[in-house]
Amino acid sequence: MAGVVLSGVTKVFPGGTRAVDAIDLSIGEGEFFSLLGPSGCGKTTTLRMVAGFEAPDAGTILVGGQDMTSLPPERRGMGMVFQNYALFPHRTVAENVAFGLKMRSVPREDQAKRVRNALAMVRLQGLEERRPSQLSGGQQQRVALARAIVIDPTVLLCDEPLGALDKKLRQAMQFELKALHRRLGLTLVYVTHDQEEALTMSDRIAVMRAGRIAQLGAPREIYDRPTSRFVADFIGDTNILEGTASGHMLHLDGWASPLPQALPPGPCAIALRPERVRLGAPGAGLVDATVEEANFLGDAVLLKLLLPGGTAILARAPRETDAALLAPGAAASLAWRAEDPVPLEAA
Amino acid sequence: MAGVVLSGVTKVFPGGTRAVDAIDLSIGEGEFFSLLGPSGCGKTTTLRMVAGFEAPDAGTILVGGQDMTSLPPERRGMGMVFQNYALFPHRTVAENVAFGLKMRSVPREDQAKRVRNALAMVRLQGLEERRPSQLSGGQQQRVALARAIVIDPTVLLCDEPLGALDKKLRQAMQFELKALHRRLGLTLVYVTHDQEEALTMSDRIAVMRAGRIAQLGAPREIYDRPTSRFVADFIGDTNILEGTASGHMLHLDGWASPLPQALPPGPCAIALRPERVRLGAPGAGLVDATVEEANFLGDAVLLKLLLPGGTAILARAPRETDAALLAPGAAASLAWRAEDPVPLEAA
Amino acid sequence: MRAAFLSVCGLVLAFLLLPVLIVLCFAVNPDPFLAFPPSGVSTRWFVKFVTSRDFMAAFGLSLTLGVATVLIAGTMGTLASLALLRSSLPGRRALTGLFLSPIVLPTILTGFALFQLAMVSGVGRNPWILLAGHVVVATPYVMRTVLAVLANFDRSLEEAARGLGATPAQAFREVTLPLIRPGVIAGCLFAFIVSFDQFPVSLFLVSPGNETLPIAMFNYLRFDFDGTIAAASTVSILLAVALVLGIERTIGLQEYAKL
Amino acid sequence: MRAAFLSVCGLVLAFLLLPVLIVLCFAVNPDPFLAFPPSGVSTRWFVKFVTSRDFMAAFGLSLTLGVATVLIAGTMGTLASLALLRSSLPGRRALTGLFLSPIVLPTILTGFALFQLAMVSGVGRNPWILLAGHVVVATPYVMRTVLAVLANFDRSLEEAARGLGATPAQAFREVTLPLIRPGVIAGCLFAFIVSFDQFPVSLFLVSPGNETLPIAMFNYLRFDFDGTIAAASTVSILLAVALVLGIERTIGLQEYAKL
Repeated sequence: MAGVVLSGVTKVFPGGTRAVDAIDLSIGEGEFFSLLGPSGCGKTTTLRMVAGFEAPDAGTILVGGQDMTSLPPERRGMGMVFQNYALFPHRTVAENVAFGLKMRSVPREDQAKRVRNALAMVRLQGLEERRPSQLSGGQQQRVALARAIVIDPTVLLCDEPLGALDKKLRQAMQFELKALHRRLGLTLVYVTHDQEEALTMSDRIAVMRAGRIAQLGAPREIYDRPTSRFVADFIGDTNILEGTASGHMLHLDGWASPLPQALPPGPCAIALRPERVRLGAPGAGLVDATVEEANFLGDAVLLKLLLPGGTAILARAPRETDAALLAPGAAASLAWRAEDPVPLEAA
Repeated sequence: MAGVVLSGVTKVFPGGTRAVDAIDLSIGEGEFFSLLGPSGCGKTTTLRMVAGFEAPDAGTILVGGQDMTSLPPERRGMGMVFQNYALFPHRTVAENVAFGLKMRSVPREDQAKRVRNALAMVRLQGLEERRPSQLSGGQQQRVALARAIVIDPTVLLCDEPLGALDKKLRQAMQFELKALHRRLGLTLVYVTHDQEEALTMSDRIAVMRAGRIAQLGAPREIYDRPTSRFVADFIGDTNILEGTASGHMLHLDGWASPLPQALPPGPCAIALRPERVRLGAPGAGLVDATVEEANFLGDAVLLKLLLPGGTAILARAPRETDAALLAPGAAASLAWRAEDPVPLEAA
Repeated sequence: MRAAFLSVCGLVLAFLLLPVLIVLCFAVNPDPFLAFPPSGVSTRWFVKFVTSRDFMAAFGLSLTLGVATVLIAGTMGTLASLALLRSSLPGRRALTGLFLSPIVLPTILTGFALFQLAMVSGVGRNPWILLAGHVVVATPYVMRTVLAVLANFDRSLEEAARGLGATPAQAFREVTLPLIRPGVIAGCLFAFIVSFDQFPVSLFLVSPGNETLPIAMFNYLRFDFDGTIAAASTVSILLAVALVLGIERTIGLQEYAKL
Repeated sequence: MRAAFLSVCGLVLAFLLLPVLIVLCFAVNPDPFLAFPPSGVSTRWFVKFVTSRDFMAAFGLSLTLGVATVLIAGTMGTLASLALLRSSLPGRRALTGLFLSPIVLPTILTGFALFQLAMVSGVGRNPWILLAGHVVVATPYVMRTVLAVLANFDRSLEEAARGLGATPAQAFREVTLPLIRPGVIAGCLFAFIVSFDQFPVSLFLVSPGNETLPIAMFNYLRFDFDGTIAAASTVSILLAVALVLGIERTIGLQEYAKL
C-alpha cells in the first residue's frame, strides 16, 4: 500500500534551471530504491519533493495511492534521514528520538518504550542521555535512523546518509541498513552519488542526469548493460572504446574487438569493464598494449595500458598474474570474450 | 643523496601526549614512501617535522646526509603539498606556481619558463591567469603539485593530497602522481589514512599507530603478512578468527581451520582476507555458515555469513557463484587453503 | 619577535584601559582630586554617590530604561531579523547590510530628530520619547547578533522537525527558538549596555529633573568636581563587567565574541 | 505567514529609519521648522551650513580628527590583534573577549577620565588629548574586524609560503597582509565613523572655539533652531553612506557584514 508513484514531476529553480524534468517513477511497496547520480543531477530535489520540503512545479506524487502533492511535510508521515543527520543539538539522544512521538502526542510511557525499541534496533542502548555532539559520526548516524523509524513510517527517505562516514564504518552500516530494511519491510528511497553504495544495497536503481532518468533497473542490469556512455562511465571503472562496427566486429586502430551481436555498420562505442580484460603474453590476444602503470589493490592489480593508437585502457588482473606483465614498460596482450563489450547508444 | 633518515624523533604535545614517539625511519633516495595510519596516529606530525613546521622534542632528521633538525622550513628546499592545497587565494595560478622561484630571486624570464614547464607537467596549460577559486578541486590539486615541484625539490612531502577529491578523480591522480614521481626521480614522503591509496602507490609503507611504527614493509608484504591485529584490521577487509592452536590446526567452535605453520598450543588469532574464503555447497568445506547479507559489488559479491558460534565472517565471492548460495538465509560451506590464514601476534 | 609582539600588545592594552585606571584611582582616593598613586583607599565617594537622592533617582531611571529597552528592542530585533532572513523580501540583502552596520547612523542624529518630533508634535520631552530613542539605537545591536546566529542556522533542523510531524509554529518553538537563544541573549545584553551608557540621545530627550545617570553625571560635573563621578563611573563599569560575566556563564565568551 | 513577516519587517524598518526621515524632511523644508510634508524643497539650509565659517571649521576638524584616528587606531589595532592571536600570551582568550566587546566600556567614561588627566597633569584640553580619546574609543572596532579575519585565516597558507622559501617577514608581507586587508579596511571605516560622529568623548575634551562638528551642532541648537542642523546631519549621513558604498566597492557588503 505504500508504493511511491511520481508522475511528470518537475521542479524549476529560480533562474530557469529544470532541476527535475518531468520525471515518472513507480517505486514498489517494500522496495529499496536508489536515486543515483552526480551532484546537481536532481536526485536530492526529487527526494525533497517526496518529503514535502519542496513543492513540484508540475506533476503529482502519490504514496500508497493517496495524492500527497500538496500536503505539508508534517502530514505525510514519512521518515527522513538527512545527509548531515540534522540532529537537534540542544536535546539528548532520547529526546531526539522521541521528538516525532511527542509531536504525535503519544503517551509518555509509550514514548519511552518505543524510543528504547528504536535505539535497540540501531544498537545504541545506553547513550540515551548523551548530546549529539558527544557522539561519533557513526553513532549520530544511528540516532538519525532511530529518530526516523520510531514513528513507524511506511516510507523512509535517506539523503546520502552514509556520506560522512569513513570506508570501514560505511561498509558496516550498509549491511545494517539493508538488514533493517528487510526487518521493517518499509519502502526505502535512497539518494546517493556513490555507485558502489547503490549497487550494493538497492533492489532497483534510477541513474539520474540533468533532471532526467538516464537508466532504471536492477543493479546487475545497470552494471552489466549500461545503455549510455554516461551510465557506463558513472557506474564503476569502465573503458570506452570507439571504432567502426561491421557485423560482429568493432574495428579500431589496426585491430578489432568482437561484439556480442551484429551491429549496423558505422561509428560505434563500446563499454568494457577492466575486470573483463584478460592479460596474456604478447601476441596471444586481440591486441598488444604497453603497461604504463600497475597499481596493487591487495586482492588484485589495476593496470593502465596504452593501446596502439595511444588510448589508455584499464585492466584488472588477478594478483597471481606473471610479474613480467605488470612492470611499467612491459608489453602484454589483451583479450576478452565476445559477450563482454557493451555497445553504447550514441549519446 | 636525498634519502631521509629519522633517528629517535619524538614530539610531545602540550598536555603530555607523545604524538610521535622515538621513531626511527630510513627512506631511500627516490623512494615513494607512505606513512599510513588512522587520524591521530602521528603521521602528519612526523611529516611536519620533516618539513620544519614543527620542531622535534628529541631526535634528529637527516636529509641527504645533512642534519636538518634545526633549520627553518624556508632553508630546507623541500616541496610540500598540503591537504587543503593551501593555494594563495589572492594570486593567479601562475603567481602561485612562481612563488617559490620569486623567493629564490630567479630571473623573470627564467621564472616564466619554469612555471610553464611545471604547469605542463601537471597538464594545466591555459589556466595561468585564473584564481584558485575559479578552479575545480582536481585542478587546484594540480596547481599545488606544480607549485611544489617547480622549485626542483629533492624531497616532496604530501599530506593527504588526494583526500578532498572524488573517487574517480582520485584514481586518475594516483596514476599521474606515480608517473610524475618516476619521471622526476625525487624522494616522495606521502601521508594518508587511506590504505588502498598507500597500497596502490607506495614502494614501502610504514603503518603508524599512537606515535609508533606498527609495521614497515612493501605493500604486498603488509597486505599478505600483517603481524598484528591492528595492521590486519586497518589494511583492507579482514576477518579475525580466535581459537586455540594445536600444531597445524586452529580449533574454533566445533570446527577447525588449517594453519600455514605449526604454532605453540594455546589461544591464537588469525587474519583471513574475504577473497581467500571459497564458498561451496553445504557440507563440502571446513565449516557451514548461514548467509546473512549479500552485497553486489559489480565485479564480485561481498557476503556476510554467520559461523556456528555466531561470529560474522566476510567472504568475497566471484559474481558467477551459484545464486542459491547468495540468498540471505541460505547455508553455504566455507573453505580456504592452509597458507591463507595469517597468525597474529598477541596484541 | 615574540617579545616585540608581547610589548605591542601590552602597550595597546594599557592605552585602551588607561581611562578605566584613572577612574578607579580617582574613585578610591580619599581626597577630592586625582592622584597617582591614590593617597589612600576610601569608600567615601561611593557612600556619597549611594546616598545622593538625585544620583539614585537617575540610576533607577537608567536601570528601568535599560530593562524596558531590552524587552522592546529584543522582541523587535528578533522578529525583524527572522523576517529579513526568512522571507524572500526584495532588497533584503541591502537591508541586512544596513542593519548590520548600526554605527553608521550617528546617535546624535537620533536624539536631535526625536527631540524635534516631540517639539513639533507638541508632546514635549517625556520618558516615552526617551525610551523610543533608546530602542531605535539599541535594536540594530540585537539584530546584528540574531542575524549572525540565524545565518549559521542549519535549516535542515527545521525540516527534520517538520518531517517528524511538527507544524511550522511547533518547529519554531521546539527547534529554532532554543537554538538562536544565544544570539538573542547576547543582543539583549548589548542593548542594555547601549541604553545604560547612552549619552547623546538622552542629552536631547531627558526632561529636567528626570535624568538618566550619564546625564546626571554630566550635569554634576559642571558645578562640582570630586570623586562622586568617579564612583558612579566605577559602578557603571562593574555593572558592565557583571553582564559580561553573565554572558560567559550563559552562552560562553568565545561564542559571544563571534557574534 | 509571509504577509505577517513582511509587515513586521516594514514596521521595524520604518521605526528605525524614522529619525533619518525626520532629519531629511527638516533639511529640505524652506521654513525654519519641521513640517510634514515639507512645504517645498530648498537648499537654503545646506547653503547656510556650507557658508558658515564656524560649521566649516568644525567640519574640517572632524575630518582631520577622523583621518588621524584611522591612521593610529588602524595601525595599533592591527598590531595588537596579531599579537593577541599569534602569541601564546597567557590570558589571551580573556583579552580577546575584552577587545571584542568594545561597547562594554562607556564612552562617557573615556571622555571624563581623559579630561581629568588633562586637568590634573596641567596640560589642559588640547587637540592631542581629543585625538587620544578618539583613538581609545575607535581602536576596539578595528580589533574586532581584524580579529575576525585572523580567526578565519588559514595558517597553512603561511606555512606553504615558508616551505617555498619565504622568511617569516616575507610570508607576512606576501601572504598574511594581503589576506587580512578586508578586515583592516572595514575596521578603519568603522573607526572613521566612530570618530566623526563621536559626541560624549568630544564633549569633555574639545577646547572652546576648536570644536568638532557634533559639538558645534549641539552648541548651535542651544541658541538657534532651524534647518541648518538638519542640513549638517544630512551631510553626516551622506558621508556615512558614501563610506558604506566604498566598502561595498572594495570588499563587498556581504563580506563586511560578517565582520
